[in-house]
Amino acid sequence: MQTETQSPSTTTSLDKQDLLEAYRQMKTIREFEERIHVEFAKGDIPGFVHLYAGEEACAVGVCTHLNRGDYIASTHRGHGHCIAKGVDVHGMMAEIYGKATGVCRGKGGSMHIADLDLGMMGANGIVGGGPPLVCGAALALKQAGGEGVAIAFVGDGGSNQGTTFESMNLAKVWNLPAIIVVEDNGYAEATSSNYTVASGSNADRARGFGLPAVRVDGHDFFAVHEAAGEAISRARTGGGPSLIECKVNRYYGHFEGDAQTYRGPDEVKKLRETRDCISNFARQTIDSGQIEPSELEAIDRGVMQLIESSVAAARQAAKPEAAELLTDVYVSY
Amino acid sequence: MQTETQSPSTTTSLDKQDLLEAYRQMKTIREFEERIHVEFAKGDIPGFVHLYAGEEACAVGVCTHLNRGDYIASTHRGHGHCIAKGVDVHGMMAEIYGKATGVCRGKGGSMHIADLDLGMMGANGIVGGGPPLVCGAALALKQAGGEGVAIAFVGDGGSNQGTTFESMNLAKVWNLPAIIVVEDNGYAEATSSNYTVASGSNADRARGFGLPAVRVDGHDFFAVHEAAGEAISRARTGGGPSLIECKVNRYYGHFEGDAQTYRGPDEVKKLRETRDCISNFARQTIDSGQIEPSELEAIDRGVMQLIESSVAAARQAAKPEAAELLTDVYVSY
Amino acid sequence: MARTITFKQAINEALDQEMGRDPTVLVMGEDVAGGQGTQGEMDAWGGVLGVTKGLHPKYGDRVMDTPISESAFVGAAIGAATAGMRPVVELMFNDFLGVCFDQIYNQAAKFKYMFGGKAQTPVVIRTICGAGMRAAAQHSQSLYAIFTHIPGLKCVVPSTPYDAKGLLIESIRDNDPVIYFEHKQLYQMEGEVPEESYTIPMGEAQIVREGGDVTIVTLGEMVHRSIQAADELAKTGVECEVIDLRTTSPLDEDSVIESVESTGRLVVVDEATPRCGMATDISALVAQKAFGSLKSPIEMVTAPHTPVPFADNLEDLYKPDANRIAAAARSVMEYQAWAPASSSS
Amino acid sequence: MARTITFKQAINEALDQEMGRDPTVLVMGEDVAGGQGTQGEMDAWGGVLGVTKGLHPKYGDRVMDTPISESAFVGAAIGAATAGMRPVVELMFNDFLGVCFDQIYNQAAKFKYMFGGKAQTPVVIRTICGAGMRAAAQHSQSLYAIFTHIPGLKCVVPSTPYDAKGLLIESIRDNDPVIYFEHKQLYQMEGEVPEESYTIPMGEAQIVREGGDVTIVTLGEMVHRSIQAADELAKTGVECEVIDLRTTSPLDEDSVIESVESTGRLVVVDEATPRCGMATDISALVAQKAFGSLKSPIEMVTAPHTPVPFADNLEDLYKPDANRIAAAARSVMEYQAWAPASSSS
Ligand SMILES: Cc1ncc(C[n+]2csc(CCOP(=O)(O)OP(=O)(O)O)c2C)c(N)n1
Ligand SMILES: Cc1ncc(C[n+]2csc(CCOP(=O)(O)OP(=O)(O)O)c2C)c(N)n1
Ligand SMILES: [Mg+2]
Ligand SMILES: [Mg+2]
Repeated sequence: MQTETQSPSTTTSLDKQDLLEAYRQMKTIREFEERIHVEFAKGDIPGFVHLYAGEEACAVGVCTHLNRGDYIASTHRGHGHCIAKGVDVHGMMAEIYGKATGVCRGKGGSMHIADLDLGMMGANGIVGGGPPLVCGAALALKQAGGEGVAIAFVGDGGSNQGTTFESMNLAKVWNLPAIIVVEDNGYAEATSSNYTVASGSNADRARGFGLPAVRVDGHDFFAVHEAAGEAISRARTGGGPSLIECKVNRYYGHFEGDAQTYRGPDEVKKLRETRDCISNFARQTIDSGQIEPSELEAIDRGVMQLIESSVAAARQAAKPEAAELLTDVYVSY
Repeated sequence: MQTETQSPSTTTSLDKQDLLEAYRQMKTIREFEERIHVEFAKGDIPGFVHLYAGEEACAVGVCTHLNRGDYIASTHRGHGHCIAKGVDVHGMMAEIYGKATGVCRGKGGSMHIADLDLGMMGANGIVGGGPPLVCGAALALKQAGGEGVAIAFVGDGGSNQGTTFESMNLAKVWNLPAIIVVEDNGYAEATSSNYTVASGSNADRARGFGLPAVRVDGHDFFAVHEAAGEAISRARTGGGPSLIECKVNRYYGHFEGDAQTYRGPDEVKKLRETRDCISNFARQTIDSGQIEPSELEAIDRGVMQLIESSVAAARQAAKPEAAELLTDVYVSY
Repeated sequence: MARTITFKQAINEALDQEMGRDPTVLVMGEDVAGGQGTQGEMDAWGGVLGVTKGLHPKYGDRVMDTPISESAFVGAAIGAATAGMRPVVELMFNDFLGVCFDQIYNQAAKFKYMFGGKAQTPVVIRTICGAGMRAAAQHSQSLYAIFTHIPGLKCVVPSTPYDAKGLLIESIRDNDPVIYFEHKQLYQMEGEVPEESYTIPMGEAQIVREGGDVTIVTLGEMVHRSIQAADELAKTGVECEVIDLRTTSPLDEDSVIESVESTGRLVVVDEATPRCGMATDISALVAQKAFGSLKSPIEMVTAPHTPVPFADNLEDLYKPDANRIAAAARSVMEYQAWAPASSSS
Repeated sequence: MARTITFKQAINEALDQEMGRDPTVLVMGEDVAGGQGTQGEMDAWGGVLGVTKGLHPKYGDRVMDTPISESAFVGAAIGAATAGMRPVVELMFNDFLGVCFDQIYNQAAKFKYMFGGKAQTPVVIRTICGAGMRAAAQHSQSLYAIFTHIPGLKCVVPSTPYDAKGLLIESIRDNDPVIYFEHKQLYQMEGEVPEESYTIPMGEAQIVREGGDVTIVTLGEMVHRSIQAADELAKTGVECEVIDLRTTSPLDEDSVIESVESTGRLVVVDEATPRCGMATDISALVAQKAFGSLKSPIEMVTAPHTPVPFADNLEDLYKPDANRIAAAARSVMEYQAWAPASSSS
């Protein structure tokens, strides 16, 4: 696959508070996922769980630019996007455990975490389900006349779903403030994106629809942040849709329980050592003197406490009442 | 819309018989459609009828390269593709009249004319329905190990259906002997392709998927024929899928009964005078001395007789037996 | 209310009045205006059969033509609904649900439940259904059973201009996703329709004809054929009560059950195919909840288990007509229970 | 036939034997091999739950991984079928029908009819259905009613390893499009399965338990819960006849009707949602064709009209269980007709 990846840049509009906040969010996602990996192995977590560990720079690099009134739609691998858009970590953990205290009161689970009030339109169990919905959110924002944007995250696999192509076209035809962020983590389940993405480049495809498109290193928070900044300000000022392709990797299997025999030996080990978005972010910001190690350690402690307490609370929380089976189907019926 | 149209060329691999046959087919399609236009106005023909008049060079320019064992899938505007692939004109006319002597025994009608034995996979009432089916035919041909090709015709409107994009991608991933021919006749019903086709170019989109793609003047039989020849021989020799975008025009409304107020004044009149594929073909081949006017006149007479007799026969033919309502649902049930 | 307009005009008027009343109401679909990007007129079509004509000149960019990308624009209507709009999106023919169904039944229908109540999707999907126009197998289906099967969706199938307007306004104001079916053979039907805005509640069937002998439950165009059959039967002294369901989801179970309790006989008439359809749905409801009142087998009059044929004579045979409906009603009248049937275990 | 294998192995064996026997049989779908284009192993997955594992090493490029483009590859399977192949395509979960439904019900299902008999589409669409795995609303549905509603399709819902193998081989050899449903909760079920190839005809239900008091008609995983309920009831002297439909289209009407004629009582058990589903389909059939034999109302035991919830306690409540089935059977046993019910008009 040709690498037209932009050379990472640390020159950035971010002030110190922004950097610390970005770190906190990436770290929160990472520890959230690492912990779920552990709890799932114990058998405490039901259903299909898809972990985002390794891809944190994508969600945070993009969402750092967003306001509460902006929208995002996510995928089955949605925990990172939810946290980056501000969804409550306790509520998310409880949801993944299927408890009444979950953001969806235990009725949705990992694949359906959403919080419309925060502009989080939902993780989605349907690959490619998000882009059309994001066109709609973008349309609503455009009709409202403000500067809102809506962003659809899709994977390399989802980039082959007709809904994604149709949405690129519709967003361009209607000149919507919509952005598609393709997270190409190399695999759709056990199949390589080298195999399934004809031409190998979602950026090239998007240009075919007339969308400005770039491919960036999804491990590099600053590269993602810069590309997202350009696309988002273009969208906010009436410049229409764009696509950002993030080349990245996932640290765990497609879902928990995946033996991953389709991956090369030590593939993940090497990645963690050399391309980890969080350690690279820490190194870059410390080397540049922008941040003190102690400041990051303080954040780490807070994150660990948050995750710990969220798991403890989720474990103790009650399951939904039996009556919940029949509620929330309709507003009125 | 930028015009990257190839300059038409009359230098061609076609010998005289080929040219006369191509003319005969284009003329047959034209007279078939002109006559249906007249009969429909009389109220003799039921349902939705979409006429291909004006686009003959596309169907014939492509299908001239095909053998019986090759496949094509068509659209709701399918009469031209059917005739070009060799479907019986009497059977087609009878089908359009809903008679038992129709190719589909009166059960399909204009939008569902098919003849699998001739590799004609069917007109299709679903816009974008054909490309996936053509991927399948191409797969079957590839598995069979021969040199067969399968071709999907789609309109500019159909080029925006997710199935078309997915099929381009799948054909490339599987390296199928499949070709997509986009007939951009300027409109999808009453909406311009300038509006609905983001980037304005299906050739650009196809390149985004890694498909070789060209845009040609769909009024120019020789330009279409040449582009199709390249794509088809590439496919026959294992070179995989391509896309050909034909810029063309339709002479009648979207369907019979369309008042066409969305078209410019005299738009069609000018087209008939200046861009008519059949008169241009005649002029070019006569001027170049390849063909005598008298030879074309002889073909014209034969065509008129064929159409006349097909209408007379269709009018007289019996409707399907009542029992036909319940047959042909399953092979066995 | 002396004014008479067509079914088509009633729908157009409902859209016009709601767009005028509520700026969040948007109309989108293929050629709902028509003429976008062309040399000719805008609003050239107003939808394939002209139902939305006149809205674009009046409401401008709140009436949006779309590419032929149903998944994207139906999904966009759904997404916009969750973001505060009230889109009315046109899926030209219900036969095309297959290219956008996921957005309807996995997304719109399930958001509220999956999200623990924290979502609202006030979208209306208008779509043409029904046979009779010689439009063949892919443009003539009646697929409301598929949507009725899906929890989270509401299904509206109006049979008169009056109901068309009142139910469409109700659908637009309703906060759940609604699929609104317009039978193509009804567009030219005329009827009295008040000029002012009004609503008809969901889940209220209408007794369009009273009678004590046989209950005929039906919907859409079949309502009129059922009344025709009932009028014929009346001449022979058989009085049928004809119930127009108007909405299949929610369903007015009570009206159906009460009627059968008084007549003891049920014929269900549906233009759709027979398996897992509305005819079986109503039959099962009655066999479970009004069994004690039933004096005879429940008869279903539906299309056969076949696609819709093109040839006019076959298509006419495909659709239930007054004769078949009357025959079914006669057969339930003539039924004589044998001994075993009348003894309870 | 002493050999015991799982439901999953039975399906794999059927595919293997048919691929070995007929070179036109192809297998395609997402990760049906797995590992395409990766650094690691090919055949890494054999489908999301490993059902097709081992086929790619044996049959090479006749087992094809696909992009996540269901419309394209399901449509490709259908197109290949019309061109002489016998593709078995995997639609991972039946919940995903929404992104490829058009190719199934407007194309494959209608070709033969629209083309006046001049087409044949021997494609099999394998797909996972059913709740119970905590997979939530978009991965747990049972949508066979939607396919059963569509003329031109055949629907197979096996309940045992033996049936899974015989019905899959039959489906592959069948010349019509077949949707083959694999309930995820049955994959680990063990049962005796002959090693040699065999077929089970379409449209033949099986009486899996005999009894003279109540007929229980069911399918898929619910067959086992129904037997459980029947065994419980037997202890109280109530003998239930349990009928496993095995295929919903074609439907074995006779077995259902004959059984109800002998028991006079019917309970229909279906895991799917209640509206326009198989439960209503069977109820209506009996209310029309075996009414004279019915001694009590027809009871339906189904999921509620809701999406499938995630929380384990709610999902367990969602699915019909032996207790609810037994309660329904008891209620039809205890039903006492009042005077009006037992007098025929
Ligand atoms: C329409 C649809 N098809 C298939 C699936 C099954 N599925 C779930 S995730 C997945 C792979 C997605 O790959 P990608 O888009 O690259 O996202 P990633 O898992 O790599 O984050 C598949 C095939 C689905 N959920 N929806
Ligand atoms: C999935 C689907 N959506 C919409 C339609 C209605 N429709 C039939 S033809 C047509 C326009 C097609 O335009 P184009 O593809 O350019 O073909 P043309 O008519 O110009 O030949 C539309 C919208 C349909 N038949 N199928
Ligand atoms: Mg991926
Ligand atoms: Mg066109």
